[in-house]
Amino acid sequence: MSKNHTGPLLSVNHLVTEFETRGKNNITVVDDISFHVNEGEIVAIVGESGSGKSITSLSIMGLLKNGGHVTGGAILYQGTDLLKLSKKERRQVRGKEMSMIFQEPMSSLNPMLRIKSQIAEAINIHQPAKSKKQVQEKVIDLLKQVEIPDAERVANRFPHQLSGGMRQRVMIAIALACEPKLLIADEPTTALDVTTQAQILALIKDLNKRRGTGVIFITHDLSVVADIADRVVVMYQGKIVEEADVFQLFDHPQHAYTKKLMRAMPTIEKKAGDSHAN
Amino acid sequence: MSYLKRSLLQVIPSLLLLTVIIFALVYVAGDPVSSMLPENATSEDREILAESLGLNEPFYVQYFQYLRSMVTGDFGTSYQYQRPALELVLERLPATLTLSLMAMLIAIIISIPLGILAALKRNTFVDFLVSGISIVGKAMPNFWIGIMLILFLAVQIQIFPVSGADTPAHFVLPAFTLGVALAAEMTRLVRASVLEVIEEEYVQTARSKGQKESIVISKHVFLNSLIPVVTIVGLQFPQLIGGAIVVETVFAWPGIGRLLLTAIETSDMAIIQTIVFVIAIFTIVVNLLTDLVYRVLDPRIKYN
Amino acid sequence: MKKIKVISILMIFAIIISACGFSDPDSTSDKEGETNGYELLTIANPADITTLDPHNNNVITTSAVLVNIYNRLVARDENGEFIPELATEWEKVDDTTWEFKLNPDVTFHNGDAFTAEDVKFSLERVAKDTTLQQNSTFRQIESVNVLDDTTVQIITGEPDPQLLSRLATPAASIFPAAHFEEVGAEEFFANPVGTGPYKYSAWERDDQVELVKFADYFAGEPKWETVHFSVVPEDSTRVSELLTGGIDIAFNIPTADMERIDENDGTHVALAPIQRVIQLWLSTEEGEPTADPKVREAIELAIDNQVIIDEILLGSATPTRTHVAPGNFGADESLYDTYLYDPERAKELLAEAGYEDGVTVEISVNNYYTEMAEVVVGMLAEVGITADIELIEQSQFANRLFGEDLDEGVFVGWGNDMFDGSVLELFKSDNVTSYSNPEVDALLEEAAYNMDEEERADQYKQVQQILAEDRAVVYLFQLEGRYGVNDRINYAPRLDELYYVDEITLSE
Amino acid sequence: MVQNKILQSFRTVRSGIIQNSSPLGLIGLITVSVIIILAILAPWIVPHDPFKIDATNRLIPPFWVVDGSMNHILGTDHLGRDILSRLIYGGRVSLLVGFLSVLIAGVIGLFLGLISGYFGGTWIDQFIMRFVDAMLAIPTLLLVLVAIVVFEPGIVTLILVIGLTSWAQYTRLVRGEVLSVKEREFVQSATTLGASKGYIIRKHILPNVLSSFIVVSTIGIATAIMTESSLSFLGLGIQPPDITWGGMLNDGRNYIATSWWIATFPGLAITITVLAITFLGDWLRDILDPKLKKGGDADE
Amino acid sequence: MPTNDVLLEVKDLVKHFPVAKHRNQQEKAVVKAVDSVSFNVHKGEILGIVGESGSGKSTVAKLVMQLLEPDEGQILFHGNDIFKESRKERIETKKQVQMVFQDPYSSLNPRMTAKEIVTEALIIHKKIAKKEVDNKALELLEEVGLGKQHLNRYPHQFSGGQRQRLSIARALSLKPDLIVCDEAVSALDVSIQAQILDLLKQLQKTYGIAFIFIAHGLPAVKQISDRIAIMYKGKIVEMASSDEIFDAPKHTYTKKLIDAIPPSHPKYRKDRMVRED
Repeated sequence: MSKNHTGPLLSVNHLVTEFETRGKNNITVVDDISFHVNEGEIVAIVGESGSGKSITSLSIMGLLKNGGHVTGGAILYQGTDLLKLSKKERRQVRGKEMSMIFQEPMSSLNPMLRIKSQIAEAINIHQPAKSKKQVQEKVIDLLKQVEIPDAERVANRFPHQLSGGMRQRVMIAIALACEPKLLIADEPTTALDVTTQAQILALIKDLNKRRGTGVIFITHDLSVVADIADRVVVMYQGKIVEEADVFQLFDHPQHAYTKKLMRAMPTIEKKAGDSHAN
Repeated sequence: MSYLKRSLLQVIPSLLLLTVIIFALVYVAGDPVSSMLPENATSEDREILAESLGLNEPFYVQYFQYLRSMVTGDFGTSYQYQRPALELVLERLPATLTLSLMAMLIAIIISIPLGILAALKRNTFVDFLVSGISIVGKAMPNFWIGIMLILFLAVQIQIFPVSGADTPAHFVLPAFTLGVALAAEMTRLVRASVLEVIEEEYVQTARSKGQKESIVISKHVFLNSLIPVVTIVGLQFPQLIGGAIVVETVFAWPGIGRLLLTAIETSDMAIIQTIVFVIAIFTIVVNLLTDLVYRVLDPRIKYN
Repeated sequence: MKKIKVISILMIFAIIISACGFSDPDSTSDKEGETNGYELLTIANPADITTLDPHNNNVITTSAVLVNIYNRLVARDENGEFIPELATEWEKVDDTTWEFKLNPDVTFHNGDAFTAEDVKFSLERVAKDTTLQQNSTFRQIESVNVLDDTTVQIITGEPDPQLLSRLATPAASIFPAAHFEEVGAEEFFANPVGTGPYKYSAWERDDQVELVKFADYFAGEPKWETVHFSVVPEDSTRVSELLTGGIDIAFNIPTADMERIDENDGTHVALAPIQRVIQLWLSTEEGEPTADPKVREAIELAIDNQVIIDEILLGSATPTRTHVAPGNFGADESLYDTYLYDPERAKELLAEAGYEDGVTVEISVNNYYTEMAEVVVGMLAEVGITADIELIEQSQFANRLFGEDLDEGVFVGWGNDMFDGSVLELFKSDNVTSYSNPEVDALLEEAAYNMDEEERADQYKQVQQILAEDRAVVYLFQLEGRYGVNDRINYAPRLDELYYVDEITLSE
Repeated sequence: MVQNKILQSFRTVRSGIIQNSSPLGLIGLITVSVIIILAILAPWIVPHDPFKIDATNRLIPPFWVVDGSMNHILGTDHLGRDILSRLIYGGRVSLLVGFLSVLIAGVIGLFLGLISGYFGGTWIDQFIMRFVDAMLAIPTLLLVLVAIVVFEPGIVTLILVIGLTSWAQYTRLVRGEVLSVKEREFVQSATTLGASKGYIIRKHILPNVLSSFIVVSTIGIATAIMTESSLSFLGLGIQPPDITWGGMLNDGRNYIATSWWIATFPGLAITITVLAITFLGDWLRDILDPKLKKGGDADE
Repeated sequence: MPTNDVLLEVKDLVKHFPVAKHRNQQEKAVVKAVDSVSFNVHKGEILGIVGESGSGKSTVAKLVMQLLEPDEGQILFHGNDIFKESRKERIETKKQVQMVFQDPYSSLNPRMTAKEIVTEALIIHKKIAKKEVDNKALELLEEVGLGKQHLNRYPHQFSGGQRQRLSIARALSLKPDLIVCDEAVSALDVSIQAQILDLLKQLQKTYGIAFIFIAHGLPAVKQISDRIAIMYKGKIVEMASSDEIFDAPKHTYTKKLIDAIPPSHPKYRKDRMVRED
């Protein structure tokens, strides 16, 4: 990965992902999509369940399972096509250059291991030279960065002893352990309460701003998009149907599906009297 | 601690029910007198002996006598051996337990790597082979396996001794024979369990950290998939002891199973009752232990 | 991935290799440092001994072991003739009094000297204690009088022509009186003491009994240092042990393996007649089909004894029409080594009895003899007799027999440890068989107390003739004991199925 | 209505066969069917009288071995009986023991399990579970052994004894399933509809418990066949002249080294049957799962 | 509103659940799931109950549905205390109060077809002859926007939204006066949520059915409810008309909830100013 690369952080070109089914034709889940993420940018991928948005993120991470394969296109990270890397090189990209958080904070942490060892693992993989003490300090530091109060105590706990919101913070801490340039968040707030969701969104925004981490944010909820995204990619049945700046999208939705989504949004703001309206 | 107390309390009614079951069975099995007397004894002799053994009392009286003496550690005297039944049983228990534990060890050593291998290579030839072997292993009667092993490994190539219980080498064939079915069962279980765990999101999390696949498996999949396996091992223990009855006969292993068979052949009530009871207690202890292991293994339970 | 695979393969190899490392330690270690080959003799039986108390035992395989620890006043040689053991000579003083001179130079394993008191103690114990299984055999003995240290008189209640036979059974073993009374029965049988050639060393139950040489044995120093009677219940396992040299003698080998053992390098089969006669008892009770003598005769004629002997037993039996085989007192040799077979006549007899269309009999079978019984069933079927058999576990058999809970036919192998025609008392009225014949009753009653040997023998011969005619029992054959033997030793099996270890020698 | 149900389940099975054509499941089904058909037709198709003892024709090897003959395709046993004929007959008893004992154990287990699960936590549940614990604390083979001494060994005894001693595992399984199904919202939803306890058990709980129950039952059949053979080995199994595979295997144990065919064929028969039943069980679980039924994907 | 309009009256409802005793705790610990809750539901009204996980809102629903018995307090339906009714009366009440559950995947018996599911209540209460089943089922399915082709399908063959429609059809079958929707749209995609909310609103209008609509977020509730109750730690902290809640929230928790709602347009972002610097 060249250090002085100038293009977008990640660009996905004509990506096709298919799943094998026994005896039948392969199912194309992601069908020739292209988009990019610039450094420090938050790109939201919006779509309903089954639209292929999660598979896109797994394709980028190289974490496809159950017979899923990228069968076409390229995924350029800082100009390097990830699909051309060896398994080992690909692995070294994960966690260090890009990392991921998942929808279910309940199941995305190993129930058998303490929080600190799960975070430490992420550090040790890519920075094996660090001493135990350094790692320990880094763990606490990360927990503090994701605004976990009483970080020392939480570090010694097991996942089931934490609330959903706390777990998602821990996941974010893990994802940030090696200070990746790209964070992929797959519906990270869907399973959370509203107030917790607001906190997690604020946290992601804050990290994006402070550290310049590029974010791909996957969601089905346009109001979350409205809150967080710089740019929006709308997916429908495996294809990208619309891509636009977030303001442009909300002001002038183009595609029928986008419009339908827009209509379905519950609104609470009153049109009149809004101080930000312009 | 309160958990342990609660479990122990739950055991008591089970044990009581157990004594009723055992006693009822053996009571119906009835007349031990004939086997105690010589071939040409008279019917008066029989009557006198029955009287002296309290065999003419009604069922419930005999049951309470049985229960009372059991509480005091007296499990009755074997007619055949003229010795306290408990003593006889405890004498043999180590042989059977060692054999069962070795069998379990062999089953674990075989099944865990094979199960993981099959799961990781799901739907490949390796998986098919492992699953096939394990199903066949469970479908073969164990005495048949035992006799075959003796014929091939002990008589033909002579790498193991035929029977007896003198040296570690003597353990191999009987423990393997006894462990085959369990190994087969566990292999399937480990495979299924690994397949399930491997689908968990935290495994994806580990991969997304950039962790090596081998470490993902050993650190995140292995331990988590072990939990259901531990439970099954505990549940399988009594069946293992049941299998030992057959295996001990094939391999001339001086354990509890042989004692039981002799006792059954001679209607030696005291021994039968004691064996069933001791095995039941052992099973219960093993189940408690697996429960504890399970609790130690799984922090979700430990810290709640 | 790769690592996991490697580890799992390594694990499997580790088991196999570690196992091989242990393998066969005793077969190698035993051979080394060997001086004369008499270090260890291993005899494998299908069942463990049940007790170390010969007075309280009625199992032949237990006696077979115990005879090496204890002695009796008299014994039998391999042909069944009386020979002195602890007694040097004996005489009948009158019909109820016998006097025995004892060997003065005998010591027990614990060093106690053997005296007349020991004889009195031991014989009175078995004669008086009704809880002992052998008590009924010795109830004839009223008292044992000590005349001096080396002379005893045994007083019987009635004249007892069989006293010597009784005293020659292993159940008449002599214990050291003083030691026994000092430690009590329980402790005594935990560490039994006798005068025999081998001392008790250990009994690991269901595994083996270990005996060691008693150097001060009165009849000269025994040959073997250590003797193991090991227990291998499974026939095929026992044969496998023999073939691999794990044991020297395997008792009761399956006929199927006889050829294998003979052909195997280093083992052979030793056969010898034993006292056991296979027989089929037929109920004569009113109402049963077998109450009709014609049916009973048909059954005898339907069975081809020789075919069973040739095909199933591979020749290891002799057909007989009597239980009292040659070598036993009162044997009628005209009924021995012969059998009747005439299926055509059998069919005729059945027709005469009104069973042209067949008849069904129920037979209880001691499961020890399942195979033979099934062949008999097949033969009976040929002439139109349907035999429903019920297999009864060997050890349950006696219970059921004495509980009179058996079918009209009983298929059984019966021994004769007294070597006497008195075994025929089975057919006295009110015994376990349903047969009742006043003539037989009278003959047996007289013979039981008849001190005139010739007359007594004649009475038994008459009984045998009547039984052969009445066919309340159809005798099939006298079995031979089948022993698998390691070529390194000479072993001649005995009629009484006992192991006299000192008779077993190394072959040259 | 009943007819409809039958038709419907037939359709279910048929569509299962077609759509989830797991080859192993199909092999299992075919094998088990063949064995059952052979067992039913045994008297008409056996080449020889399986009970006919002929001491002069004993130990004839299978036809492809030297000295073998086409007359006895799989040879004869130690009493000169035709092994093929006995195998076919033996299947009758072995399957009968397997099916009936599991039927008994299953009915008891299902009944107690439903009660125990539905009344989870009450004294009834407690009592049943303590009873189950007691039963499960003794190895089944040991229980059967003790029980078989009480009653004379025979087909009926064996079926009863295996049935009456192996219900506990079903109770435990069913109870666990009931407890989990009971927590599902559709059961609560039925309660809110005003449905009675009996209706809920019958209509909502039972059908959802049944599939894992059936799978475990098929394994139970296999286990029962194995138990029978173990008992035969110990001399306490079904008595001659009744033929069982376990009994045949046992007959041949002394001949394994010299006349291997006597024990090998019944051994194979047991292994194949148990295998086939296992495959069948796995496959049944699949087709009984409505999630795997096809027809109309979700559309919206 | 006049009191005779009151359909359901909940008075001082209390429900505690015991929790496992901690080592050094003497007293029995309890979770006060519902702690003295009172509210009314008027005929034909939609009452929204909002609270985060653990606020006790689902327990309230279960109490109303008689799936749980209260520790204290009363629930009056049509003026009758439902926990003091006879067996028969209770069954009558049950018919008039129906429920739609949160999880569209576990609230339908996987082994029953759509037809069986929606007509089940009618069959239980013997309100229907066997030959009418098909017609009635179709009628109900059409009511919720499903069609003939769905009659014989199993739940797994439906999408989440369709399943929730099925649940609603089932609830409708007995023509109830009140339907309790426990997080009925939370698990659905946003666009589907809107459709289901529309359906409920329409049913309210057509049949005058009252709803208790439980949700963990305000947006969904706002769209549909006449009045909204905010629950926090087992208590109702604020209850008012939908507009009042949003315009003039009184309780700090209510304010926090409103504050947490993501914007409907990026221009309403709270940090927009900061970002543009």
